[in-house]
Parts: sequence; structure tokens; C-alpha cells
Amino acid sequence: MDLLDFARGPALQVAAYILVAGVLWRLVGILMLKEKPEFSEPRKPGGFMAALKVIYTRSFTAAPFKRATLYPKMLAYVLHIGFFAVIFLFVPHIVFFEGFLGFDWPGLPNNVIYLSGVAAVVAGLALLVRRLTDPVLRLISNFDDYFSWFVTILPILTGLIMPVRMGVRYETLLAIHILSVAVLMIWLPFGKLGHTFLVFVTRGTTGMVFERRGAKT
Amino acid sequence: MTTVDGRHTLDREAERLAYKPPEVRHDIQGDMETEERVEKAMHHFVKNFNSQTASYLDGCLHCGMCADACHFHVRTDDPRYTPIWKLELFKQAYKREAGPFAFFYRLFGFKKKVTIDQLEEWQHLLYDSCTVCGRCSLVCPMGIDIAGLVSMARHGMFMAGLIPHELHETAKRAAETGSPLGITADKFEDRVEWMADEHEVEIPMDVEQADVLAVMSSIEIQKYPQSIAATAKILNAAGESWTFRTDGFEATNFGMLSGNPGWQKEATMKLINAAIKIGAKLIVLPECGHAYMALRWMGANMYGKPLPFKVMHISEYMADALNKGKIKVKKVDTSVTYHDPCQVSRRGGATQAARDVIRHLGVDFREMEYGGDYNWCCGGGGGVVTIKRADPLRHRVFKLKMDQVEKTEADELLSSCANCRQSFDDSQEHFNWDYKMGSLMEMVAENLEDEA
Amino acid sequence: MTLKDPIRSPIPFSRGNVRPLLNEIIHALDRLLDDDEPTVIDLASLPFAPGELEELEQTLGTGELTAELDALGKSFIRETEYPGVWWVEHHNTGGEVVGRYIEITRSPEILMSQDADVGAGRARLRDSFENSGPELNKEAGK
Amino acid sequence: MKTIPTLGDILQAQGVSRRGFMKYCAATASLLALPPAMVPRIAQALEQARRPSVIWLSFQECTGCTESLTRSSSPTLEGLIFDSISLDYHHTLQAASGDAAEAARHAAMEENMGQYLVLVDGSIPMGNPGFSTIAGISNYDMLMETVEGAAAVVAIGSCAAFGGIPGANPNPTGAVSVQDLVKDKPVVNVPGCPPIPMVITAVLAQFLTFGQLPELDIHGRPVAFFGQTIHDRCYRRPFYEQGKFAETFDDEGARKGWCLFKLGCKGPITYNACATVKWNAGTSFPIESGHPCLGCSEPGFWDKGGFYAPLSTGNFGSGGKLAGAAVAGVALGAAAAVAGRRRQAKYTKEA
Repeated sequence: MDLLDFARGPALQVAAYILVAGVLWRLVGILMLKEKPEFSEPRKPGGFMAALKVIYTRSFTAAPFKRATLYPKMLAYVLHIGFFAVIFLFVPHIVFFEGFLGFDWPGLPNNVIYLSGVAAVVAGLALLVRRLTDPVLRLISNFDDYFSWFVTILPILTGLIMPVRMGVRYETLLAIHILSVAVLMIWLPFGKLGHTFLVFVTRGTTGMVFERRGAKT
Repeated sequence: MTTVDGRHTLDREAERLAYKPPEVRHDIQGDMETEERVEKAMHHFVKNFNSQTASYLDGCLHCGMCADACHFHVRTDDPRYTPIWKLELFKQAYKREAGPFAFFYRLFGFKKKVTIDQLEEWQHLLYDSCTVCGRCSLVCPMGIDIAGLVSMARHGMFMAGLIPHELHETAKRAAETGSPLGITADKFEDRVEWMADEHEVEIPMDVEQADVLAVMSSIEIQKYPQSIAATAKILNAAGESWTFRTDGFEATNFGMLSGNPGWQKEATMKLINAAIKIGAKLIVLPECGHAYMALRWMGANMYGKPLPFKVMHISEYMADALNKGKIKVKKVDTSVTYHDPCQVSRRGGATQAARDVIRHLGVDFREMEYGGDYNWCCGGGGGVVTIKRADPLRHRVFKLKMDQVEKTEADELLSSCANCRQSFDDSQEHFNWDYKMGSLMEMVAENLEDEA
Repeated sequence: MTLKDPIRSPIPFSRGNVRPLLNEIIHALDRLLDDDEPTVIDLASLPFAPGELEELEQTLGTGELTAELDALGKSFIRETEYPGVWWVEHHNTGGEVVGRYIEITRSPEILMSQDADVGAGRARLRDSFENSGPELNKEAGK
Repeated sequence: MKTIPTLGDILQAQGVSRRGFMKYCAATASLLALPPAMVPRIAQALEQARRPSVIWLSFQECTGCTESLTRSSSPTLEGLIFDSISLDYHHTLQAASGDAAEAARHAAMEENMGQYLVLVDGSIPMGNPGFSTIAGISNYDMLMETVEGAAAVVAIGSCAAFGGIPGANPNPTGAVSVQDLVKDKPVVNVPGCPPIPMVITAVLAQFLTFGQLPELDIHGRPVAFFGQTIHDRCYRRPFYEQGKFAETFDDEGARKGWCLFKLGCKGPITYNACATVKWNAGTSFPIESGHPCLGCSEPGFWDKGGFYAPLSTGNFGSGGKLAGAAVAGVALGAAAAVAGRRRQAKYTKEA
């Protein structure tokens, strides 16, 4: 078994098991803690729709905070959108998803994907620089933040190197790329990258709590 | 003083690219052993971890944007005032004790046990520099209610005897005498009588059966007693069957502010019991922000079942009465701006009520820039106004409010919270800031049309 | 230059290998004129899409000179519309193409008579000349 | 020792002109992927080259490799290369059989000790020597005996180079490749199923011309032919970059000749010269005919997860295991929550 077979086979398999188990572990571990009772008379119906509303609305910055958070938000948008484009709109990736989802969707030309990837990496670097220099971020950051940054950027970088090649064999680069994705998958449930699924829980919770009060969400 | 505008200090001695931690100030209550304190803090942190808090504490991205929403950070640039950093110990306790991976956190020591030194340092962060105004909760991209968590973290601090003295004393007095300012039932009765005479208004007291139970805050009874008369005028004008009760008149809840859930429940239950006793259908809360949070949104949870009556803030009551034509007001020829009490508007959801009332008053209303739900806090909420040592910081923060108010160029500033009013008064004095500050309720009471 | 010269096929724009190759040829012509340095481009080493080779051949067109060589199979040597650019194709005895080149030179090497062949030919000629000489002379003398 | 004629002598004897020889040299340069400027040097070297002896051993194979090499209509220029070697043993092609054939092999070995080339097609069964024998000799024994005095070994085809199809999972015969067994002689792998005939010829031409073996890559393959991927040299590559893919074998994309990546093309990880050298005397290659590359020149190509599974598809194994992981995750989460609640309850009591 060569490196590529290992990456595509056991490495991805184990990563997928850990990803699925880890995500459920964390979600169940959180959601099965005791419930907070709520007896107050609601001003507005809260519930599921309220959760959905905030899941959507918190994707945008409220006007009063726009100026102060413009720079990091902009970078975060570029990072997220770029990353999402790379993951979900690069045709070989779509084929990857089709492999276990059973359906596919249209992709984008590779040049657009490369550009998205580069943009995501640049935004990621800018965010890292910010994390390393901004006093607030320096204070509140820990290992998780830096490691999560690393495992997020790594697959984009290893992916972007593939068309450039730089004298390394394609299958080796592909193997490294897949392995870096496996690392991302393994780490995702445990660190702050858990926000990929927790964001629905936290925003949803706030939506339900505050919407029923009729308060600002 | 070298401070030019408070934001950019001319400190030439400061180390570059490093922040100078402000000297750690802390108070201690009781004579527990250090270990016992830490244990207590931990236990009362842990008690709060339910699925909701857990998702919040697990979800933080460390993006730091809450710092940009917090008046304490905005005015000082001190990174420690980053809202989520104020919860660091709470988070630390959660990850170690109740999180999904708590076992590994303990096993490998990824998160250390909280220490007494940390707790002492965080006293300043959880009390002096947080008004629980909830502005940070609105900026958080994950939608984490940071302010709500601060309230919970305070439980551990209180039980460990690690809260600012003044707040502790105030809360203790409230628990012992029923009022944070030591206003007993007799004293309340005196004040009510005095106001009834002074303003020539009928004020029902200890009526056995009434539809509406009106309650007051100590600050009003003590400092702004005309509020008592104003409340009475409005309720009388609306033709309500209402009463004050000596067994349930205090709306403030310092048990909640200081972090003692037991005291919080006691204070809440007094009001609930009084209302049930007289068969009230409604409790009208006074111009007080945290009272609204304590009874309107947390009351039923303290009671353990839905309340058998409605709860309204006075601004909500007035808006309702005006909209329904139960009371009428004369047009007032002035320009006003309105300061939203955080717990009523942003966190309570009654933002529109005050605006409805103002519309009926027919004044030239000038909304502050990002007023309403995104309003800057007065700086005195969450019990901060009682903490003497926090005064310089509170004053510094108030500058934001001043700018926001002055920008409207309105003749008068109205609010609907005695606590806000008190911190305005205090800060106005500190800055020699000459600005007319009034109560929305009093303006309504003064301009009631008699025939209504 | 001939009178026919001004008629030129337009160069179609295509995405494949044709354009870069034409550019390559232009630079090779520079080298030929400036430094007297010929260039040979081995077309077998380039990945052509179906039809591309034909497109290239058509684009270069046919010039004044076409030669056919018969040695270990046929070879076709043709000057293109662009003097100095030669299309050279070697076939084996089965008629299959074994080599296809574009040579940028004044005259492809393969057209030159090779010393070895010249020598062999001379020997052959001399041999037949000497061996059949007397008879020839006698016939002539008659 | 018999006198070995030079290639120049042979060609002269056949009446090949100098021009013909030049053609031949140009073709050889092309074959060796050498620049045309090298033609004079090749000519010089070839004139003096001596005809090497070649012994061809066929083990667990399908004769496809031999077919590939011999199917082209003769006489070709490549064929000339073969004319210039002395194929002293090839049990499929030679007339002699049985003892006579083995005698020829031994004779060639003795006469050219240390000089001859061994070409092998097919893999060697290590499970049971009886799986494949020639004249009662096991493949292993014959290989080891023959390579003893060889100058070099050329493994022709993926079976000889990497074990190939006999070596595919579950590998019932315990098939191994030549390089697994031959450690003390240079081994050149010319994989492919079958290999491109010109590549086989080129290795021989290189040996013939320069008396040396070509430069090899990590899998022992001549870099000149296996230095680039099919994908890199594929004329359909622009469609890959534009995101235009054939989805099925009969859709519009397939008709328009779009990229076959989604149909499982292994071009990106397959190193071979098909895209430039092409097949059937330069006619086309599989992708040009509308079929994705199978990656036949790569080690273990048969076991790479399906010819029609796109390259970027992960091999996730059974859904059952994934479901198991999900159940485990839920269980761990529940256990963690229960533990958290227990601690809470304990603390509440203490507090």
C-alpha cells in the first residue's frame, strides 16, 4: 500500500469515524446536560422558527458594530466563502462528495477555485497576524486557536500546491492533501472548529431565548 | 492627570506591545479557608451548566469581537475587559467539570483548576467592569449570550465570598431588611403618605383585593419619591383597582445582581406572594431595569411554574394605557431623547413601549445614533453603581453615553430606570455635565389630561 | 519572393498547441536569420488533440518545394508557406509514420547527399564505367 | 566467443543508405526523447554498436506484452532495433522447444556471460513453484539462474514490474515482481498493460546506443517516458481546468471530448507516455478514444478502488462502521453528559 492508498483508504476512514463520533459526542454531551426550565410568559412565539431566524441573521453584522468589526469580519467572510467554494465547488471535490452522497452539483472553473483558495489563505494569514498582534486576541487565544488555524489552512495550501507541483510527484501531493484533510476532520469535532456545527446550537438557543422575549436578537 | 480623552493615555513609561495589568483589587467576605472558597466557587459555577450554557461556553471562537461592543473595553482598550475573557474562569470550570471532553481536560490537565488568585483577579472583571448590559451578546457571531453567562458566573463568586464589599453589603441589607437601602415597610408607608399629601393624590395601600399590584424600587422611594406619586396618578387616571403592599413593595433584586440565587428567589417570591394574596392580575414594575429582568423573565422560573398574573414594566403599562385610550396626555413642547434601560429594552424586549409613550406625548423625539436596542449602557447597571471603587472606571465609560446623548441636541434626556437615573446623576455631577435628565413616567404623570 | 507569395492562409485562433508552436517557430526563424542556427521540433513529443496536427499542417500550408525520399520507407519533405520552415515526415516501409518534424533551416539535412552515399555511388559508377568500358567503346567505334 | 557485427555492418549488409540510416537515427532520438541535435552522436554510436544477446523469459503472463511488441507491421524502424539484437531465447516466438530451447538459453548465457540482457514478462509465483513452470523448471529458479550472468534485467509489463494482475488482491499465487527478487542486477521496469512497444524498444536502443540503461524514476521506470503524468500531457487538460467534464460515456460532454476525470480517469497519478507517443503507430490513446486512463503503468493499478471511481473519491469502507462510529459518539456524549450531571448533583449537595 502506497501513501496515496493509505490516505484515501484507512486514513480517510479513521478520520471519518472520528469526525462522526466526535461531532455526536460533543453535541450529545452538550444537549443532554440538564434542561433549563422556562416558565415565563412569552411575548412572541419563539421556538424553532426563532432559532432559524437567528441562525440566518447572525451571519450579518448589526449596523452599530459594522465599523469596529469591519476588518476581521471582512477577512472572516473571505476565509469562509473562499474555503467553502474550494471545498464544495471544486469539481474533484464534488466528485468526492458524490462518492458517498450519491448526487452532485455544478462546480466552478479551476481558476476561480485557485483564486478562492489563495484569497482564503491570504485572509487566513491576515487573521493570524491579527491574532498575534491584537492585544485582545493575544490575551484570549490559546493552543486551540493556533492549531485550528493551522489545520484549516493546511488543506488549502496542500491543495493549492497541486497544480504548481514544485517538482513533487502528483500522487504524493494528493496523498499529503488528503492526509491534511484527514487531520482537519479528526480535529474538527474537538476544538473550536466545532463551531461548524455548534453555530447552529448557539445561535438557535439565543434565537429561542430572546425572540420569545421580543428582545433584540 | 495625564488623560486627554481617556482612550489614549500619555503614559510614557508603558511597555511597548504589552498591556500593564491594572493592580488587582479584591474584597473578601467571610472567613473561609482558601480551599473552601475555591471549592465553593467551583461548585456554584458548575451548578449553572445546563445544555444552554454548555453550548455557549463550548461555542466561543475567540474572535474577540465582543471587545468592540463592550463600553469598558472601548473606553480603556484594556484587553482584560473583553467580555468573553471575563468568563474565562467560568469556561475553565465548564471544560474541566461538565463539558463533553471534561474527562480528558482533567486527565491531561488541558485546563487547570481555577485558583484563588484567578478568582480574586476576576472579581474586578465580573463585577466592576460588567454592567450585564448585553451589548456584547448582540455582536457575537456565534450568538452567545455573554451577559447571561456573567450573571451565572457571579453565583460562584458570591458563594466564595469574593465580591465587592459594597455590593455584598447592599445585597445583604436587601436580604435582611427587604430593601437594599434599608427601607422598611414602615418607612415605605411614611414616604407614600408624604407623597400622597405633597402631591394631593390618592394612594391605596395594603388593599386586600386589587387587580393591579404596583411596586417601587428603593432608589425611587429614597431618592426620587415623586415617582410614587407619579405611579399613583397614572394608575388612578387609568381607573385601575390597584394597591401598594407593605409585604411586597421592593422591586429591586440585589440577590440577582450580586449572585446569590437564594436571595434572588426570596425577593422575587415576596412580590409573587403579595400579588397572589390580593388576587392581582398584573404587577406593574417601576422604572427599574433589572427588576424587569428579575420578575418578567426570571420570576416564573424562580416560582417553578407560570405566574398566575401578568408582569409589565411601567413604560409598557403606559404605552398600553395610552394606546387603548385608558389615559390621555397633553402635548409637551420640548425635544427629548430616550435612554433605554438595557434590561428593559435590549434584553427585555420592551423597546417599543417607551417610544409609543413618547409618541403620545407629542414631543420632538430624537433617537440617539444606534439608540434603542444597541444603546450604550449608563455604566451603572448590574450593581456596578454601588461599587465605590469602580467609580473612576464607570465615569470613564459614561463618556460614551454623554457623547451619544449630546449628539442628539435634545433639550431633555428621558429614561425609565431609576438605576440609570442614579448613575446619570452621579456622573453628571462628576463631569459637571449640565443636562436635563428626567423620568418618562414623571413626564406622563405631569401631563395627564384630567378628564380621561 | 514570388508573385504567388502574398496569398496567405489566415491563422485561426485556437486554444490548443498550435499557437504556442507557431510562436516557437517565429523564434526559431529569428535564430536562423540572426545566428544561422537551425532548429528541429520533434512533433512526437507534443500532446496533440485530435485534429490539431492537421490544423497545424494546414496553417503552415505548402510552399514552393516538395521532395520525396525513398530510403527504408518513404519520407516527405516539404517547404511550407513560410520559407525556411520545413515539414518533414518519415514513414517506414509499411507506410506508418515513424517521425514527424518541423525543421527551421535553409535546407533539411536529409536532403543533402551524404558523403557515404556519394562515395558508394561514385564507386558504383566507376565500377560500371570500368567494367563495361570496352564494349561501349567498341560499339561507339563502329 | 563469436564475433559480433556492429550495427553499421548489419545495415550496410542490408543495403540501407546513409539517408535511411539518418532517418533511423532521427527516429531513435525521438524514441529516446533526446533532442534532434543529438542525432549525429547517435549515428556515431550506433555505427559502432555491437549486437547484444537478449534472453526473454515469460512467466505468469498473458502474452499481451509480446503481442504489443510484435504486432506492428514489419519492417518498421523499431523493428530494425530488434533486428540489431540477437534474441536468443523467447519460448513463445522461437521455433525450438523443450530441451533444445533450454539448450539455446544456456548457450546464449555462456557465450555472452556478463553481457546479455534479460527481458522478463509476467510475475513470479512464490506460493507454490508448480503454479508456473517451463520445461519443468519453476519460474523462480529460471529467473535466478538466468539473471546470474546478465548485464541488466528489463521487466516488461506491469506483471513483471509490479506483480500486475496475478499479484492483485487476493493474489492466489503469491505473485511477486522481478525487482522483488532481483537485487544485485540493475532492473528497468517498463510497466503498462501492455507497455507501449516503443518504450521497450527505446530501452533497448539506449542500451544499444550508449551501452547504458536509461535514468529511472522511483518505481524503476525510464524517466524519459514515465516522467510526466498522462494528465499533464493530456490534450483534454484544458477542459479539466475549465471544469468541463463528461458525466457519462454517452452525454454531450463525452461527445465534445471533455475531461474524463469524473468517469474515473487515473491520468493525474499515472506516469506514462501514452498521451504523446500514443498507440497503434501514433494513432491515438485511450483518452482520445473516449475512455478514462486505467493507470495500468502504476503499481497495484488493479486494486485502486475501481476503474470508474473518480480519483478524488475517498474509500470510506462500509457504512456499517460509520454507523458504529455514530453510535459510539452518541454513547460517549451521553456518558459525558451523565458524568457532568453527576458532578453537578454532587456539588449541589455539597454546596
